[in-house]
Formats: sequence, C-alpha cells, structure tokens
Amino acid sequence: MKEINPRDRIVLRAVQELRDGYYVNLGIGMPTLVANHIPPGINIVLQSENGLMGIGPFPYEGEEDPDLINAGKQTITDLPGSAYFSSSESFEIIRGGHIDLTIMGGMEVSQEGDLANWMVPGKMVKGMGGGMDLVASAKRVVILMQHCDKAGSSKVVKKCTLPLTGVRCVHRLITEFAVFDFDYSASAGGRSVKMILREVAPGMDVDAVRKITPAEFVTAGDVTEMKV
Amino acid sequence: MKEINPRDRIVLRAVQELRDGYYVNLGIGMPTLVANHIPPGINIVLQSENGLMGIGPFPYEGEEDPDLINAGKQTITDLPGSAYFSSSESFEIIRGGHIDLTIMGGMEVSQEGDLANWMVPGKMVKGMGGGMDLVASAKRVVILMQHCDKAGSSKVVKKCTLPLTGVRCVHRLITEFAVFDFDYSASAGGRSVKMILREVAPGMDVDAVRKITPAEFVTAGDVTEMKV
Amino acid sequence: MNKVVQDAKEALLKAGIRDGMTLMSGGFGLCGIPEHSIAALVELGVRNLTVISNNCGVDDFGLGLLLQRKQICKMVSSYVGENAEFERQFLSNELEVEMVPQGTLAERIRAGGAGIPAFFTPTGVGTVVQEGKEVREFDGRRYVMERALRADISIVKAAVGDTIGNLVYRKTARNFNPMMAAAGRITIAEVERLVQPGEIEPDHVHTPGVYVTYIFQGRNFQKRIEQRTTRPRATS
Amino acid sequence: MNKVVQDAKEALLKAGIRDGMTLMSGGFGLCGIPEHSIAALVELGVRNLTVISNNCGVDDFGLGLLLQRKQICKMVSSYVGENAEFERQFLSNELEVEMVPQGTLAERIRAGGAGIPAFFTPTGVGTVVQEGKEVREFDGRRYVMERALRADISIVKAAVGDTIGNLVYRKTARNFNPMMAAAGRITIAEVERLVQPGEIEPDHVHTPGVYVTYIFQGRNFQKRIEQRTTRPRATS
Repeated sequence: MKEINPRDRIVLRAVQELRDGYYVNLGIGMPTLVANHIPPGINIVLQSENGLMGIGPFPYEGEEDPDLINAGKQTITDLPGSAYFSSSESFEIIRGGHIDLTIMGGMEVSQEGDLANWMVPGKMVKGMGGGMDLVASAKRVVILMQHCDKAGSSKVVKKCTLPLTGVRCVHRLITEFAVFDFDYSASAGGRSVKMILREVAPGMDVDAVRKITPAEFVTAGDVTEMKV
Repeated sequence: MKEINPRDRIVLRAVQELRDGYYVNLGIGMPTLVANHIPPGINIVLQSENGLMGIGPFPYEGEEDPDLINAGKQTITDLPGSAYFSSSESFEIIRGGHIDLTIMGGMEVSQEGDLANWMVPGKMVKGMGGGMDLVASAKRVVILMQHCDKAGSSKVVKKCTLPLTGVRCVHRLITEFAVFDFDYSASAGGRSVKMILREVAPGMDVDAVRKITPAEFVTAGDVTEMKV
Repeated sequence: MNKVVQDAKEALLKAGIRDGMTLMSGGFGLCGIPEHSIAALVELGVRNLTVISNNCGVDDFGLGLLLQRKQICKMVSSYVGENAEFERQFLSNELEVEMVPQGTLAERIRAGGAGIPAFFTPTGVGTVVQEGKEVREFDGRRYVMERALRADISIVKAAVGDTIGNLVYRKTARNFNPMMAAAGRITIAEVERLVQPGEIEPDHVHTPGVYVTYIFQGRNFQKRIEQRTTRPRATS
Repeated sequence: MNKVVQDAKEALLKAGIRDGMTLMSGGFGLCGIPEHSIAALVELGVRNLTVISNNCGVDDFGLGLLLQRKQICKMVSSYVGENAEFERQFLSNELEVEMVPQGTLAERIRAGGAGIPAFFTPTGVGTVVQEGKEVREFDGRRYVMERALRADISIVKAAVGDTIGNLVYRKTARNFNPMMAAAGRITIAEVERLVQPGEIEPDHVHTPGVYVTYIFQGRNFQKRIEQRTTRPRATS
C-alpha cells in the first residue's frame, strides 16, 4: 500500500459520503477538496451559500468574473442548470433542511456530537459565517479533521473546550485514523448520545483508536477497515 | 350643483387621497373605481396582492391572459416598469410598511378606528383574503363606505358589532356625508382614540352628521365642505 | 438525478400519495393552479385530504373537483368565495375550514420551507385570528405568533421547468407556487414547457431545483379564466 | 415619481445621512458591494456609523475604507476575516462587533423589510449565539428567538435598474442586496446600467422598485476580485 498523507486519506474517505442526486455544501479547507474526487456516475449539486446552486470548476485564466464567487470568495463558474438566489433564499434552503449533506472541518468534536470549529478564545474572532446554520439544519453533517492537534492532543474529546458551533449536530466524524457515527435516537430519553466507531485506518485497531481518543465510544457490529 | 349618487361622491372624494409617487392597494368594490379617476400629474403604482406592482387597464377583448389577473380574479394588464413577485414577497411589501395607501370598503367603522369588513355572523364565511394584512400594515388606511345600511342604521358606530378586520387601524373614513380622521397619538397614554370630523357633504353640517352618527366624534379647527 | 416523470399520476404514486395526507396546492383563484395534479388526485380517489391553498377552485374546476367528490376533509385558505359546493359542505359541517389572512398564509408556508417554526406578525391582532395564540409586544406594538405550515406533498405549476427542477413562473401565475414548492416534503411540479438544464438563465430561476422532487410536462393546460374583464377597443 | 439622482453623494444627502445612523450595505466579500455609495460616505466623513453587512471589505477597498477613517463604531456581520485594520480596532475596543450566523443575519434583515419583528431559528442553539435570548421548544426541538434588523439607510448595488427602482442582480452579486433593499427606511441603489421602465422584463425583476428611494448609475465600477482562482487551459 502506498503511503498516503493524513489529509488526503480524510478527503478520499469523505468522497465516499457522496450519493447520487445529493445537494451538498462543502466547507472551506479539506471539504472543498472533496469536489476534486467525485466518482463517475455520482451526480451531485454543490451549493455556495452566498447564492448559487450548481458550483462549477474554477474559471480559465482571463475568464474570472467578479460577480461570481464562492463562499470562500474565490472566483468560480456555474454549470448548465445552475440557479442564483439571494442570501436569504440560500439559507431558506439550508435552514429548511433541503441540503442533503454538509461536509465541514472541525477543531473539536465531542462524544456528545457537539462541534467546535469557529473560534479560539483570545484569538481574533473572524465570525461563524454560515457554519452554524449548516450544522443546525443540513440533513447530514460530516466533519473532517485530523485526529490530533500539532501538540499531539486529541481533538476527539469528551467535552468541547472551545466555543461551540452546534450541539448534538455531528452525524459522522472522519479522521485519518477512524470513522465515527453519532446516534441521537436514544438521547431524547435522557440517556446520552451514542458515539460509535465504524472504521479504523489500516494498521489501527479499536484499542489503538481508544488510546488516542479521550472521547468514550462504543462499537456496534463490525469495525471495518477505512478504504480510500 | 348636479345631483351625484352616494357611491360616486365617495369614490370621487377618495381620489383626492392619492399623492404623486404613492404605492397604492385598492380593495374590491368602490375602491377599485378610484383607479378610473386618477388626476393628470399624479403618478401612482397600483399593487395587486396576488403578485404584481403596476396594474394596467383591463385587456382588449381577445387579449385576456389567464396568467395575469388581479386580486379580484379579473383579467388585467401590466405596464412598462411593472414587476411580478410571489405572494410571500407581495405581503412582505404590505406587512413591511411599503404600501403608502390602501383604500378599502367597510361594513362598520367604530369611533376607536376599528374596522369590520370581512364577515357577517351566520352568513357563509368567505374569508378575509389580504384585508387584515393591509389594514395592519399599510402606512395609511382609508375606508370608503356608505354612512348607513339599507335599513337606515348608521355603520359609523361606537363599537363594532361584526367580527373585526383590524383594531385602531383606520386613518380616514369617507362616507357620502362626511370625512373623518382618527388620531391615535393620544391613545398610547390610555386615553381613547380621537375621531375627528373634517368635512361634510354639501347641504350637511356638523349637527346633521351627529344626528345620523352614533359614534362620538369631535371637531378640530374648521369643518370644510366635501368637494368632489 | 432523475426527476422527470411521465405525468401527474406517476408523480403522485412515486410520492406515496395516500388518504389523510396534507397537500399544498399552488395558485390564486384558477391562475397558476396545478391542474393536472388535481385531475390525477380525482382519478386516484384519495380521501380525507387536508388541503392548504389560497382558494378552493370553482365548482367544476381546480380544487372544486376534489370537493365535489368529497376527497377533502379540511381546507386552509384565505378566501373561498367562488364555490357553491364548498358553501354547502362547510355549512353542513362536512368540511373543516381554517381561514388564514392571506399574508399570514403566505408567510406560514414560506416559514415551513425555510426552517422557521414560528414568527410574529401584526396581522389579525385584536381579531378572531389571534384566538388561542400568543400575543406579544415588541417596541410598543402587539403581534400574534403564527406557526409554520408544511405539507406531505406540494403540487405546483410553472410555465417553464428544466429536468433538474428549476422553475420559472409567468406573471401572476407565480403567487403561492414558490413557497409551496419549498414547503413540501415532496414537491411535484407540472410545467407547460420542459427544457434541458442550461436552457433557463440561472439569474431568472424563480424556484431552484433543490425544492422539486418530480417534474413533468403537462398536456393541454386549460388555464381557465374566472372573470373575463376587458375594455373596448378604440374604434377608428 | 423621480427616483433618479446624479450620484451617491446626492442620494446620501437627500436621504439625510448623518453621524450615528445605522446603515445596511449589500455585498458578500467584495462581490456586489455598493462601492460608489461607500466612497461617498468616505467623502462625506459621517461618523459613529453602525454598519450591518455580511463582511467588512478589505483594508483598502469596500467598507474597509470607512474603517480606516474610523467612521464605523459598530459592525453587525457574520465573517470579517480579511481585514487587518478591523482586527486592530476590534482588539483595541475601538470597534464594537456583533457576530451573527450568516443565515440568521440574512433572515433578520429579511424580517426587517417584511414586517416580522421576531422569529425562531434552530441556528445557534446551545452556543454563545443564544446568550440573552429566548429559547423555546417547538415539536420537540429547541429554537432561538431572533429579532428583525432595520436600517436608516440601505445602500445596495445591482447590475441593471430602471428609473422607478426595479433592480436586477447578476450571479452571486445578488447575495444580501435584495433583503437590504427592503429593510432600509431609505434605500439607495447604484446600478451598472440605468434603463427606462419597460426595459426590464417584469418576470425578471429581483427587487421591485417599491423598495428603492433613490437610484443612480455608477461610473467605472472597480468590481475588485478578492481571490483570483483559475484552472489551467488544456494545452492542445
């Protein structure tokens, strides 16, 4: 098996979350890269929350249009069948539950399915943009993040220490080491959210994941190998 | 002075409520007739609450368009500069206070400025349509109605007996005998709304109006003669 | 992504239409109504429907056809004046009716599609409309809290649509259709002209395809006129 | 009905611009911003402005120009990442900032123009966003109550406008402009092309003229690009 860097592994695993016909919103950073790997036979429509359904590729040099950017302020193109709308309509689409899947980066994910990804106390607050709306209302929220920070501490935690973007909102977490699901079906009865380990990276096993993960998770059925 | 029937008098007096540049919504019945008498030099834009700003005249025979009707379901036309929108946008315009003037028919108007014009108990309820939205939010609400019903009872009452369309919402009431204003500036302090007689029809005076009007009204300054 | 179906019947069957469902039906009067979907509902004979629609058609067209066959148990509307059968069923208590001010109806539907569960409006304060609802003051003025409306299935009509569901309406036939398209858990659009993606200018789209589940091109739209009003031509 | 003015300065003076006002400014990043109205605000030197805008420009363009001159005392935004002067003023407490989730910001502005004083949204429940706000459960889910936003003056930008204020936006330059046009007590629109009534197809109007108080044709729009991203041409 050829060596693959952690970010590429996460992105390639995330690609497998796409289903034909999905309306998808991709966050900035790793999630954006998912668009470069859409498999043949899978048609998805990408939303840009500044007012476009149907993001196309970057324009050819010299064909940049200042009236056509994505939510990261990059010049883009549209596609046959694209539609433009206002920011309020764009978030009607999001808030109304019409986005099938959002893939977003994370700073911390807790065993309760809470997500922090918008601010670090003491640092300059840039703002949450549309992230809080997306995690509150997309039908499915998939978070991509490296398992540990640069100091080696796990970002998959018992309880988030950073200010939250959303509570009990993550459906799936993909790191370079593991894939977790969150089951909220039990939480209404007063019991806590179930965090379930689904996949481990090649060379890892359940115990190895536990060792680097303060969050308490369970297994349910087979834990399979992450394929990328 | 040539004889003029009550409805014509009311309509012709109502025409004088129009100001250049007004965005106006006209109710069904007498109010609709106001559009036939817009004086030269006065440009107004008529809204149809089913989704049009800029109502034009009726179409020529043979040019009726089933996709173009007014709120009374009559075939109409549009004008250069017209704009179409959805019902929700149409009522954003109304509820947001962007309509300068609505002119509407009435069944009862009380001395408190309350209006009843949408249902008679025991009779079939047809619905309030957009009337409640208009009286709640138009910048100015002018009501046109004949002073008395067919039995000769005044419809300008102390307190409405019919189910209300809006409370403290009428700015001006025009009947064939008189023009009244409603002053709400004092009502916040707990005192009641002031109903003020402004004009009387030729041949009438304040006492004559009092005789046919159970509602308590005051005069403030000159009471002038209705000119039509 | 295949949203195109042959006709209204196929769309309704795929949508899982069944007795007791809540439907939204676009249109104002007979203008912009999804006439083929209504005809298919008649054909399928589903009953006990709750129908959210500004009006209820006329006796022999539009939603009036469903009334005639007693397929509707409840209407949520702002005005229902043009229908004798409606009046009969209403007065005999066969039909439940919720009357909603037109702007509140439009906003409740818009809220349903937009993920807003409730909002405040000045419309109807002090009238029967506020009965049983929270009234609250903001900045010295009183407002009624109104709840969002959603539908199991929305049926809407547009002039043009593409195969991925982008819709363009024509003139006042737009009315309630865009909000209903967004507020349906499943939305069926019937169009006069079905085109390929790219044929609609992206800046001209009124309803983005994301809201539309099934789309079909209707044949022989009747597009009846309720009140034909005209002016005389100047004779020369 | 004469809405046409010569330029932004005339519009702002007619609108009664003065220190301490609350402004809404359309645009997302530098896309679709009312650059002429912003330049005129710099020229007029009004101060202590509260500005509601999704972003705050860059150091040397857009709303950043007003920041540089310390004309803004408070920003209401969803994201302000591209501006060093912003960061300096914010960290030194010269500038008050209210961060609002982007969808909530859009909806609060839309509510302001639409006469809705408050609404409930699921966005921000359980986060700092809900602090000091009512949280209420509807159908088993929790929502935050958010209040409407209005402005003394809104400045917006469109591609095409007619002399009675109907506006058409182009591509993603639409963004916040339509809601802000509706939420301003006075609204100033700058357009790339000013046309006569009748030149815009009534079905293509994005902002009906009823919302627009003054309109002018801007000259020499810069329309700067913040992040020029391209792909290589296939070499043949």
